[in-house]
Amino acid sequence: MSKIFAFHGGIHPPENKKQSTRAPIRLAPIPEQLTIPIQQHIGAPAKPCVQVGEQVLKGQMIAEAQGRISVSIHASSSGTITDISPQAVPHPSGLEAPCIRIKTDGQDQWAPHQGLADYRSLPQLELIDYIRNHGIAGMGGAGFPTDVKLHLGDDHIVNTLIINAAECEPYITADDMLIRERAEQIVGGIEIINYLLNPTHILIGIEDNKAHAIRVLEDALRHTELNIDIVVVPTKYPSGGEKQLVRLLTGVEVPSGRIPADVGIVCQNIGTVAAINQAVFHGTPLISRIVTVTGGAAGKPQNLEALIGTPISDLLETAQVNHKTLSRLVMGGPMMGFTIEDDAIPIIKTSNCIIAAVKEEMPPAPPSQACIRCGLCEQACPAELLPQQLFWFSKSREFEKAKHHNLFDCIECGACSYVCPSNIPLVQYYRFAKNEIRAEEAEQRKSDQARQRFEARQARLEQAVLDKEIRRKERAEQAAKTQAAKKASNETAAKTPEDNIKQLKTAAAITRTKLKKALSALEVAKADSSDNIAQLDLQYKQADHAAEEAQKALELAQSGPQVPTTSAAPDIKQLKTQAAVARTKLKKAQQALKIAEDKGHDGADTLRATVVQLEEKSAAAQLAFASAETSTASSGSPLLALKESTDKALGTLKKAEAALETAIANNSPAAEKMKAGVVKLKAKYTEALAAQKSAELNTQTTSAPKATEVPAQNVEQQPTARTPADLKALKQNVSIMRTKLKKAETLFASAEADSEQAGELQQEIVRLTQLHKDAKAQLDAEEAGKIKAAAAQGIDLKKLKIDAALARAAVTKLERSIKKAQEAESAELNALQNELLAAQQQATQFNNTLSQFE
Amino acid sequence: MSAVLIAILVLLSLAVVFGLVLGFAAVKFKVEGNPIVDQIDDLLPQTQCGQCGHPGCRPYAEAIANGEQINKCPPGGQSTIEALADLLDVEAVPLDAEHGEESIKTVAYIREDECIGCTKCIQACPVDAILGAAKQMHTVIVSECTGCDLCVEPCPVDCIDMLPIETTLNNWKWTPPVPGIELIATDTGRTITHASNKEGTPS
Amino acid sequence: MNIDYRKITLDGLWHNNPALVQLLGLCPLLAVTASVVNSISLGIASTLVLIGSNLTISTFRKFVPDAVRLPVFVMIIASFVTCIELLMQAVTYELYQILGIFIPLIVTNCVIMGRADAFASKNPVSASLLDGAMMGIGFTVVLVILGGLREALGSGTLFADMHLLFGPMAENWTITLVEDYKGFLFAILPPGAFVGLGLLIALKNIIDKRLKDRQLANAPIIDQDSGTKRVRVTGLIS
Amino acid sequence: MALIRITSPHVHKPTSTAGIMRLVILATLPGILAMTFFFGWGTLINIIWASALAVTFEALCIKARHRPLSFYLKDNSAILTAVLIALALPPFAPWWLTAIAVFVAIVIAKQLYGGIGQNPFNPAMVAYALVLISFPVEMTRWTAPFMLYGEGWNILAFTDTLSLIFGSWAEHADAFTSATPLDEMRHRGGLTTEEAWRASDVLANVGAWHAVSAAYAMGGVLLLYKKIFSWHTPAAFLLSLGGIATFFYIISPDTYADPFFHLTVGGTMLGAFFIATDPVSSATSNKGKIWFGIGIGCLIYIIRTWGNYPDAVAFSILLMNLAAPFIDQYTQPRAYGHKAPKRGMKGKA
Repeated sequence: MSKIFAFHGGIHPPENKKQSTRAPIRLAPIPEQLTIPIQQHIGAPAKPCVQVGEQVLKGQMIAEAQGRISVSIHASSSGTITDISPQAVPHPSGLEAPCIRIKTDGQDQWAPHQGLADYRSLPQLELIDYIRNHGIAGMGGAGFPTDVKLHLGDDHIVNTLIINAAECEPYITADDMLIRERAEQIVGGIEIINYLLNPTHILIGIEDNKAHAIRVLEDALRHTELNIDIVVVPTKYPSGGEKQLVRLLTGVEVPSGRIPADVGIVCQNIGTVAAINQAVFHGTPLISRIVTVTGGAAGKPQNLEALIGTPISDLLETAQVNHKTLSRLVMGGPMMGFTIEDDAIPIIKTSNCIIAAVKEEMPPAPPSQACIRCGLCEQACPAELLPQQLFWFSKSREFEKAKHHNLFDCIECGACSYVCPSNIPLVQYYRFAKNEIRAEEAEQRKSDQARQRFEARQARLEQAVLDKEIRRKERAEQAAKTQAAKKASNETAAKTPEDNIKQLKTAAAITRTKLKKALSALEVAKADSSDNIAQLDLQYKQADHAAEEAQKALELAQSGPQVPTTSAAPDIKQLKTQAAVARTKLKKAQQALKIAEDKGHDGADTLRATVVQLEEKSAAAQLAFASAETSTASSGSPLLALKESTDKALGTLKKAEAALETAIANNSPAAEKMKAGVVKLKAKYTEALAAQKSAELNTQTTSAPKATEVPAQNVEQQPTARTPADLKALKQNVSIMRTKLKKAETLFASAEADSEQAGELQQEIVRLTQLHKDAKAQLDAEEAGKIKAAAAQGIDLKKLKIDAALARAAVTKLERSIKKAQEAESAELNALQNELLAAQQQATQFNNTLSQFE
Repeated sequence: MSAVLIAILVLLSLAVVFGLVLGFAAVKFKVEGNPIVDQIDDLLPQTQCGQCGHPGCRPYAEAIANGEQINKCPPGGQSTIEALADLLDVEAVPLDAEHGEESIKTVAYIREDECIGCTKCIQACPVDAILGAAKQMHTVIVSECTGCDLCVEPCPVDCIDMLPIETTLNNWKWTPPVPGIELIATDTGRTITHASNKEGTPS
Repeated sequence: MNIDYRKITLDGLWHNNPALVQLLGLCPLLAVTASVVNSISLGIASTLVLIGSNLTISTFRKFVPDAVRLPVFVMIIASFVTCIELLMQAVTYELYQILGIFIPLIVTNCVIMGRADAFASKNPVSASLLDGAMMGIGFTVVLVILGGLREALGSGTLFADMHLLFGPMAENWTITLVEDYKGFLFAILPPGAFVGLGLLIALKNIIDKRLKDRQLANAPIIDQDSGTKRVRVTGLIS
Repeated sequence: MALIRITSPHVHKPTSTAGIMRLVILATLPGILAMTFFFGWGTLINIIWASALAVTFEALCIKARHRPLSFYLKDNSAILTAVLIALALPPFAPWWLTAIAVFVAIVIAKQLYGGIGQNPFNPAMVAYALVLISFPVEMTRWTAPFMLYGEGWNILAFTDTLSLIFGSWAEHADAFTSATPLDEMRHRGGLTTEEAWRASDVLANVGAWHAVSAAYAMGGVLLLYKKIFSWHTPAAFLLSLGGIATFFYIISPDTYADPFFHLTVGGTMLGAFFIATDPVSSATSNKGKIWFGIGIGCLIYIIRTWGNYPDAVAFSILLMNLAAPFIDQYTQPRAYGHKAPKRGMKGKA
């Protein structure tokens, strides 16, 4: 037996432990709904690794550890994940925190798990990782990740291992019952920790009010080879506090602000030890724990083995708690536990006790009186502080002094509050003061940072002003020099590339005009079918023209390899657009033809001819485009021209809109017409955008195969892939390739015996794999293009939104100024009101357009 | 008469001696700058919000060192006033309502789908806590935002909100215990306001 | 420069009373106020010195360099105190003996030094003169009240021994409050002076609070023009 | 089920300030009985009179300060102060003397400083010192033990005592007054202690004083047993007083009284167990209490032997009250996990 060293202070509150030790540990029923907080420990919260709706099995990891100080979390029972959302968690604040909710299926089906046959064969680091992955955190109080404590061997010399079985808080008997019934697990756990830390000395600290447990433990320890001492300490609160227990068992004090490992001691809670045993030998993660449910309102106070995440209400029901007499629900012990308001709060890894107290056993505290400095708190303080001084300082917010009086050595055990004859909530004041000090420190850090940033910004701005000044001077000098140089030599600027671009731009403009015309024609055609022929004729001419131009552009592009790629690329773009346009026209013509045929018009023949011609043109355009494409390498900025055209369209659109607004404002009769015009313009703009989009698509499709150096036959096999926007075909292609590949593979597998055939097949497979790969790449590129296109359409909306927001803001601002004007009875009132009306109209207009689009 | 003469002579020689001492001290112990400004600046919240009527916290610190009132800093609130009073050994006065009222701590939040990317708020932010570029949507780096609300006014589309800092398990604080019955009518003030926004501790 | 004489007067007598508010010159205040006559004589002596020193210092304030102002002030004050001391020796020798060391100690009386440095060295002669007189009177009044209080409580009389100051005509000024009074030694001893002064200060604070409350109740609510003073820290990045 | 949020701890030891005060008052009972036995009804009448006054003054002050009346009156602290004053005053102190003392104790020494728990000085001792200074004649008019007993041990009737206290004192005063043993010892002229013992009637009757002291000590031991206060202050107080007395007695038995005399006459025991242990005005830590006690013991001996006043418990305790905050600063216990205790005060005082 080891010597016991006393610590200062301590109290002897009524124990109330007998009530809950009469019955053996019972399994709590599986609840319908498990609520498992993702942070049940000190350190970083675990990261959920399951999705809502996913089926999980018991023991399956549902959130994994993140960072060094963290532990993973496992499903306590099998079921479906219903929710990952903030829920009320066991915390003194009563706040909500993210939880994973599982609807249990009642099967309680285990995920496959297996213990380690011989953990000694594993390297220590791996074993520690194993424990971490099984979610073991300290089950005594704070929930410190156990693996971190077991890891200490590296940078600390651990000579003493202390197993904390003191369980000094009144009411709680979870550890007591654990020892009585599962002592062999504890011994096993100690052996594992012994292997990891290799201490010279192992002590189990247990209070002398647990005679039964001590006997059982002594029996169990006979079977182990380890030298383990059971140290029976006198019953006194808070002998189970880590620092107090260290002092009791070893006479050593943990230096202020340090951890026991700094003096070569590691403490583990006895519950944690048992959990390690279960994890290592049986592979079961920490998914349940023993909870004491007791208190005056409990009909059957007892210890329950509850799944982590079980709502408290279930446990209360099992313990037959009388809700009529229940006045306070405390989670944890009466000295350090916290009250909970919501009995849906779940059990977590650190929940050791639930006290359902009646009013008589935990009466509301009487009002606090003045401190008479009686010193009882000082006699009770286990950290040898001066509680009353700390109280004065905390109350008057003299935190500097409180810190000097070692406020941060307070372990918040509550002994001082317990003994205070004036009922002063001492420990509450300390908690408050600690909080405030930490918050102040954080604020100080933040304000220092803000200061630094502000000063850095000021410096940067000053520097910017200086730089600008310098640049201005330099520019002035430069300008003077150029002036001089210009005078000296009359130079001519070579503008060939620029000319080229201009040309292309013009071409684009022309195409656009045609497009517009074609559109209007279509509309008219729709309105009046009799004029079909003339309209279609016009269309035909236009298409012809477009095709010709495309041809021209193509020739230009083909015959001019000396033309820089930057200028050639937009050309291709245009060709593409034209090809697309031609196709569209063809389609429209076909439709018109169909209508005409249906109606039995005489012009049907002509139309048919037109369609044929259009088909030819379309094919020609397509061809031209394809050849142009193959002839030139695509470059980074081919979209420029198109973009410019879109911008222009936008500009026109805006102008038209502005005009419309003024028209509306002036109540002009032309407003209706103008509106229609605007709508048309918008459509046009959208089309321009679409063109741009498709252009973008094309760039990608063309670049993809080139990058992967396709074999010749591949190109032959997939001509369709060349045509833009044919996603379906591409997909089909890919799946065909896949099927072929699979077939070949199966063939290869069955024909393994015949080596000759196998060789051939293998070659075939290689080829097919390549093909498949290529097809897939194309498909991917296609899809990416689509996504981009969608984004491009988004821009439109965005712009509109901006305009709408601006209009709204203008309205609010005007309203404000009108208010002011009203107050001031200003003469401007009328003018302002008119302005407001106009602004409101504008805003509504925008909103309407916006709603059309959304 | 000789007594008077002697007295005068003695005084004269004393004056000479002490004059020399004074002269020496004036040269030797001359104080450069004013270290108190740094100390004051340390106590100010560094929101750089300008509500005090000075362009930034340091200018206000300098003004305080030159005798300006210490109650013009709404973000710092009463606690800052008390800290300043403590440092400068003057009486703590209530916050001057003319410069604004103490409110809960907030951070700026940009409603991003309404942002038009005008960069006006970026230019207004004294601590470079807003990220964005022209025509791009902006966002606030919450951890750097001091809650000065200088960015709110310049926004042309009013898409910046000052949202109170949310209480989570990590920044949750214990409420101070309700002071017992010993509290009397005359020492209400601060303690009462602290007590009023709490719930549920023994009363 | 515009001088607010009313403010100077009120400051000296009440708002900034050297004994009750500034808490200056406590050493003589507590030591000699055992009777009214002592209080009056010390009060008058202090007032005379205060007026004289304020006048002189204010007159010469522009010729005194800042670094050596304190030695100069001390010289001036010491000269006046010596004059007063000689005067008292000549006229009221008995009183001079009773007051003893406290007459020379006027040199170090913080009221005088304080006013010299805080007021006379910064203000014109007329204002300084008034300030000296009012501060002196304010100080004297407190001395007399405290002296009366202590004399009444401690020995049951008022205005005893006034002839020491005012000559034979004051022989029968003594008022006996309680016949056959046993005496309350505590009031005569210095601790009594502390308690008495504390009570006087408390009384003044009570009156001030009442006045303020009344003022607040009567004062019209002025709408403050708020929010106008804000200054932008940041401008545009140009 | 209305669950509320309450911070821990959720259980509380069933002690209260009022209970502690009550217990201290009860512990003075042996002393009160002994005083009554030796000095007549005067002590009892004084206690009742002082208590009534104390409660009245306390109530007035609490009202004036706008605080809840019954809440504060219930803590029994005013009555305890009154009892201690009454025990310290001479048994036939005139009514107005007691009134002044109680007024000073409750109003000036306690309420003006902020009420219970805020007073830097022990109110009873402030009052005692004040009346001792102001009314030296009345305060030294003690009676000799048993002097009031007439033939056949008939004590002076209760009503007579009443009229003695509330009537005009002067008529009867001289019939009953007598010096205390400490007076006798102090003003013994050129006599040696030995001669003084033989010469003085008062000193011959010193046994009664011893008995009263023993009664106080009994009450003190009860409080010690009940852990109302720790042993540190009284032990240090008595040991240091005894130690110094022994030292000087050994040096010169003729000049200096013996230590037993010092420990058992005057207010030594009352001071040691009931006044010096007043937690509000004494030092806090155990070490501080020891220094506090030693300071009182030394000061008592010094003042008794070389000072102006025959007894010095009140002055010594007041002086040490003054030093208590300072002692607290320098006797902070070493907190758990710290190598050395912190001394002094950081930050602004």
